[in-house]
Amino acid sequence: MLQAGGSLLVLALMLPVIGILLIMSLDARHTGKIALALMPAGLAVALAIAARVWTTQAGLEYFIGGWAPPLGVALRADGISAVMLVTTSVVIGAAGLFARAEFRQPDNQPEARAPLMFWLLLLGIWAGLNAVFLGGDLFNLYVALEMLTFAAVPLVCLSGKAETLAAALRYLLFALLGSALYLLGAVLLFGAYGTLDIALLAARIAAQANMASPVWPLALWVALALMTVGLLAKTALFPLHLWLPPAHSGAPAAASAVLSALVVKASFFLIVRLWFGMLPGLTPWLGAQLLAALGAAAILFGSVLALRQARLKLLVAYSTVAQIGYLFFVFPLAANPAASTASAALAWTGGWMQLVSHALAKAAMFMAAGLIAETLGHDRIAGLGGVARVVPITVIAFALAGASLMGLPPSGGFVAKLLLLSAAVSQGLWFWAVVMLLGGLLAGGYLFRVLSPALGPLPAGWTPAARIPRDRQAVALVLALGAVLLGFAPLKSYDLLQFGRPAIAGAVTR
Amino acid sequence: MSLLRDLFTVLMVSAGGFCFLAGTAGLLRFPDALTRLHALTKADNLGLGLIVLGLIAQAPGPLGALKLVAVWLLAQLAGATATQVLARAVRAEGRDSP
Amino acid sequence: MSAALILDACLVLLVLAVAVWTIAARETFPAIAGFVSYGLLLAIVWVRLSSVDVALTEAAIGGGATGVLLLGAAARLTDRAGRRPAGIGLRIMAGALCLAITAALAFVILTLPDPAPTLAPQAVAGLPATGVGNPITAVLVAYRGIDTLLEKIVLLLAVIGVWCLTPDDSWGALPAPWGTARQDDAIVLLARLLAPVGVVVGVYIVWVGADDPGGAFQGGTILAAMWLLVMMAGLIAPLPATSRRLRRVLVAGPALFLAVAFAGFAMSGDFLSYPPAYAKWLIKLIEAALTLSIAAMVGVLVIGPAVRKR
Amino acid sequence: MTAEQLYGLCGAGLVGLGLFGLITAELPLRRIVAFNLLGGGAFVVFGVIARRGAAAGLGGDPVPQALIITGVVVGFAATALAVTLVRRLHEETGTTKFDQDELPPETVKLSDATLSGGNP
Amino acid sequence: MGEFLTGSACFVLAMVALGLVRILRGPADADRIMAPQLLGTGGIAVLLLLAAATGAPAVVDVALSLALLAAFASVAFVLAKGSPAPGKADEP
Repeated sequence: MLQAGGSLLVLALMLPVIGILLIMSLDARHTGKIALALMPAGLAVALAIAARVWTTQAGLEYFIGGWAPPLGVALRADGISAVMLVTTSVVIGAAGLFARAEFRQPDNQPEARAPLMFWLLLLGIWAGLNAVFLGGDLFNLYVALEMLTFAAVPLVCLSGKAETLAAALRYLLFALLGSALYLLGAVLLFGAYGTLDIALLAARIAAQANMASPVWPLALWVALALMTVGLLAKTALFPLHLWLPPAHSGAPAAASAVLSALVVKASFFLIVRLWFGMLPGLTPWLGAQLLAALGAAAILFGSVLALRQARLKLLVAYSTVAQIGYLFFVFPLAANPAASTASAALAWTGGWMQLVSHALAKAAMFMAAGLIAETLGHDRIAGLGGVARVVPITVIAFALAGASLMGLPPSGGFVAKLLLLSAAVSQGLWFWAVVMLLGGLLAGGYLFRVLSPALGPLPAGWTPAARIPRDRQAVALVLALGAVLLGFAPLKSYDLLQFGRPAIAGAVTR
Repeated sequence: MSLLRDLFTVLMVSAGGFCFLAGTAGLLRFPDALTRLHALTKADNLGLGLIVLGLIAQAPGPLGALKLVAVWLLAQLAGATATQVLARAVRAEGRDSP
Repeated sequence: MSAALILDACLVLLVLAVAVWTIAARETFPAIAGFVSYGLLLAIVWVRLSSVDVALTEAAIGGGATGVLLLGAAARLTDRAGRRPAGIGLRIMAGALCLAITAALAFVILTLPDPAPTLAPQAVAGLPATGVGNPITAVLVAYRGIDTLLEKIVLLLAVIGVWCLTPDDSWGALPAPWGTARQDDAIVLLARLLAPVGVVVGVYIVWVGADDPGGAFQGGTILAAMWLLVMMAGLIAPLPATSRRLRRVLVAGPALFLAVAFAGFAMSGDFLSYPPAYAKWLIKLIEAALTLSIAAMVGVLVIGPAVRKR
Repeated sequence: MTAEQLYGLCGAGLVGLGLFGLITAELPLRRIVAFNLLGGGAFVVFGVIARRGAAAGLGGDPVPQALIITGVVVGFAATALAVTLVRRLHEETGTTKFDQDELPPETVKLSDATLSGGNP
Repeated sequence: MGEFLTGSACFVLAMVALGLVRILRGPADADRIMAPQLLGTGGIAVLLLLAAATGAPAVVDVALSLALLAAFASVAFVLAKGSPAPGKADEP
């Protein structure tokens, strides 16, 4: 137990909460300043946690109040938590910088609604994300998931337009169904094993599996199925993706960036925690293949629908539906009983690389799409002609982010897909490799649909609907560059993802 | 003494139960909303009162008994108000029950 | 068969019947009237399951807040019934799925390990360190205080979300959840008589919560109900979302809880730990502040945002 | 059959009913009610598990009982947010149906105010 | 004594159930809103009987809460009915 690092974990969890409480009790003029001041602090804490995990090469653990599980609640940070915490603070910080001018309280006027709400909800999302990445207790994670839902849904309909209200309502109903199923599963696990702590559950489940006369743990599989389906609804994996495109395309650009880059990943993160963390070596092989099949369907279906969209933000949203699919190849590839440890580790790293590079690229892309729409006054793809001449930096950001999504070298997306691809090929699961290649081609197709007119000539007599300041474009560009430069990260740094990871390959129940 | 107390409780609770029976019979038989409302609140509140009376005999102390009375009084108040406002609402709805 | 088991069977059947009604009723309003009854029945279920704390919560929420919320919405919305019910194919598929899930759940519940794993002895063993006598309060404020703290943030985010649904031109306007109907004498009388009693009961339930069933949430919800009642009677006006006073009451509880939690680092070495000498009083202080905040949060959630100006 | 098993079956039935309503109901308000039934069922199952854990002189395991209270609170907050959303949608459109293809086509068009986050 | 009180609780519950069937069938909304009212009074009776039967005084507090909130549903209903929401009616 490393109680020493505990204050860092608590701080990561509580910084955004402090921000919410401060904003609620102080004058609205300070709203943006408070939120923006917390963001570098949050990044510093996340980096400190990552550094600690890196130097100790193990996970951090903190028992809140000194009460050890099963009675108390543990916070835990392993390699993937650290990576997610850092990614989260980067993307949230970028979204804050991007939205700074847009959501500024008007001077010498009564408080305005949208600016106040935006910052509160952004901090709420941040708090929820950190709670998900650090949570070691299934019920605590349920509360964290609800925090995320309650902050994300109002962001979707921040503008108050009827279509965004409808999208938010649909999102809320999906999310609530997801939480209810998750909670039900957690309840059954408590009934069967007497704890909600993931590490203790893993130990008790493993002990049960090792008994001479193994009991058929029906409770475990029913609970796992319920929780997984619930979390899939929140992750928007095909065919539970229906809520995502209207919700993500209707939100303000900064919010869409956060929702698409991070919020859907939080529930994916929890599925991984359950399947790999709670069931080390027991991952059900058939279920893993099923998840990958749904992922493959998501890639094909999402990409084809993205190709057919008439509006830029919807295209980007459907691209999220497709890119989420890649993440689910981690399940069969990293838990393949026939795979070598090296190959499984390759798939594991590839999956997380895909997650991080997609987070950066998609945040950049939503910001760029938002800026393009602001310049043009609309976001119809048919009317994108010549937009590169007006906002070149934005279009470059969009193109770079697109390169990472397609998997063009040397981007982070390329490395991610290469790792997954080589794992699939080396394990003889070539059909998943085919889908990945096909997905790359389709992504190229839908991005070409945007970039080709954007780089063309401007229509005669065109005037911009709004002037876009350089610094907002720069934020999108930096994120897109980040997604590309991830491909240059030294191989050694990938080890971070492996720290604190339970052994997963080689012992899978069939 | 204890036997007498128990007998009192049994009598009162039974009487209260009978009132609930009467109230339900009224609900089932009466033709329109206003009369059903009448059956519901009058009979059930009386029933509750009798049950409370019967249980006071079993109460652990004067404070417990006081709490029981308080519950009954609050239920009375709620019943009276609800009946009043609902009856008006029924009238406003135009006596649409035959 | 004992009387208790017959009672349990009756109760279960009634709950299930009301639930079926709630799902199957064609129109919305009867379904919601059924649902409010379901909430009240659940309070009895909790008593039968020896969870008086939960029963108090259910009574306050199901009988008060949720009912007001849903009935208010159902009475206003103009689309009362679906135009076209879901297709028969969908219904059959959904029915089969739900039946399968129910069957699986039932099987799991019937085959849960015996003796059941329990944390009750550990929870009781930890009580002296917290200074409270009600183990549920100890779980909520000490052992798993982080859940309670984050749950308050969830409530706060829900308040923010509800406020976020104010139309821009009405930001700062007074919410008018019950329209501008003239005062009703009966409701005014009820408010005048009931509100003082209710406040006493609410405070009582928080006070006994340290050692007996009760606590901040149950008491806070009752206080919220009394606040709502005097607003319903038109005796006081709702507060606007821009009210600084209201916002400070909303954050007071969570902020104090958080402050004490951080102070735990200094006082007894851990976040959210209490020095044993002061534990009982710190917990009572937190509960008192939380009660106020919860009352405000529940009240605001039921009142809802200001509506569009016309 | 013991009382715990009886209530356990009740919880399982409530979960199934709630889920059915959540999938098949057309009006969002009905789905919200169905979600509450589903949540109530999950809590009853949890309550049964708590009751089974009666020990140390307590009528039930206090940990799940406390968690149910937290869950009920969160469920209430969810209901409040959802109901408010439905009412606002009704106020804006005169209906609470939220299928995109049922909205009149002009409302689907993204307007400028949406793009700038409703900050006129 | 406990058996008798539990049995009485069961009887009251059955009466409430019968009444509930009648009330929920309507036909007017004002009929249906009597359901929480009925369950309020009946539920309080059941809880008080159970409190006495099992010797759990805290259960009386639950009944107390129910009694406090018993009129809420009716009042909320009447107030909401009194001010129909703006917004055009749904097409038939």
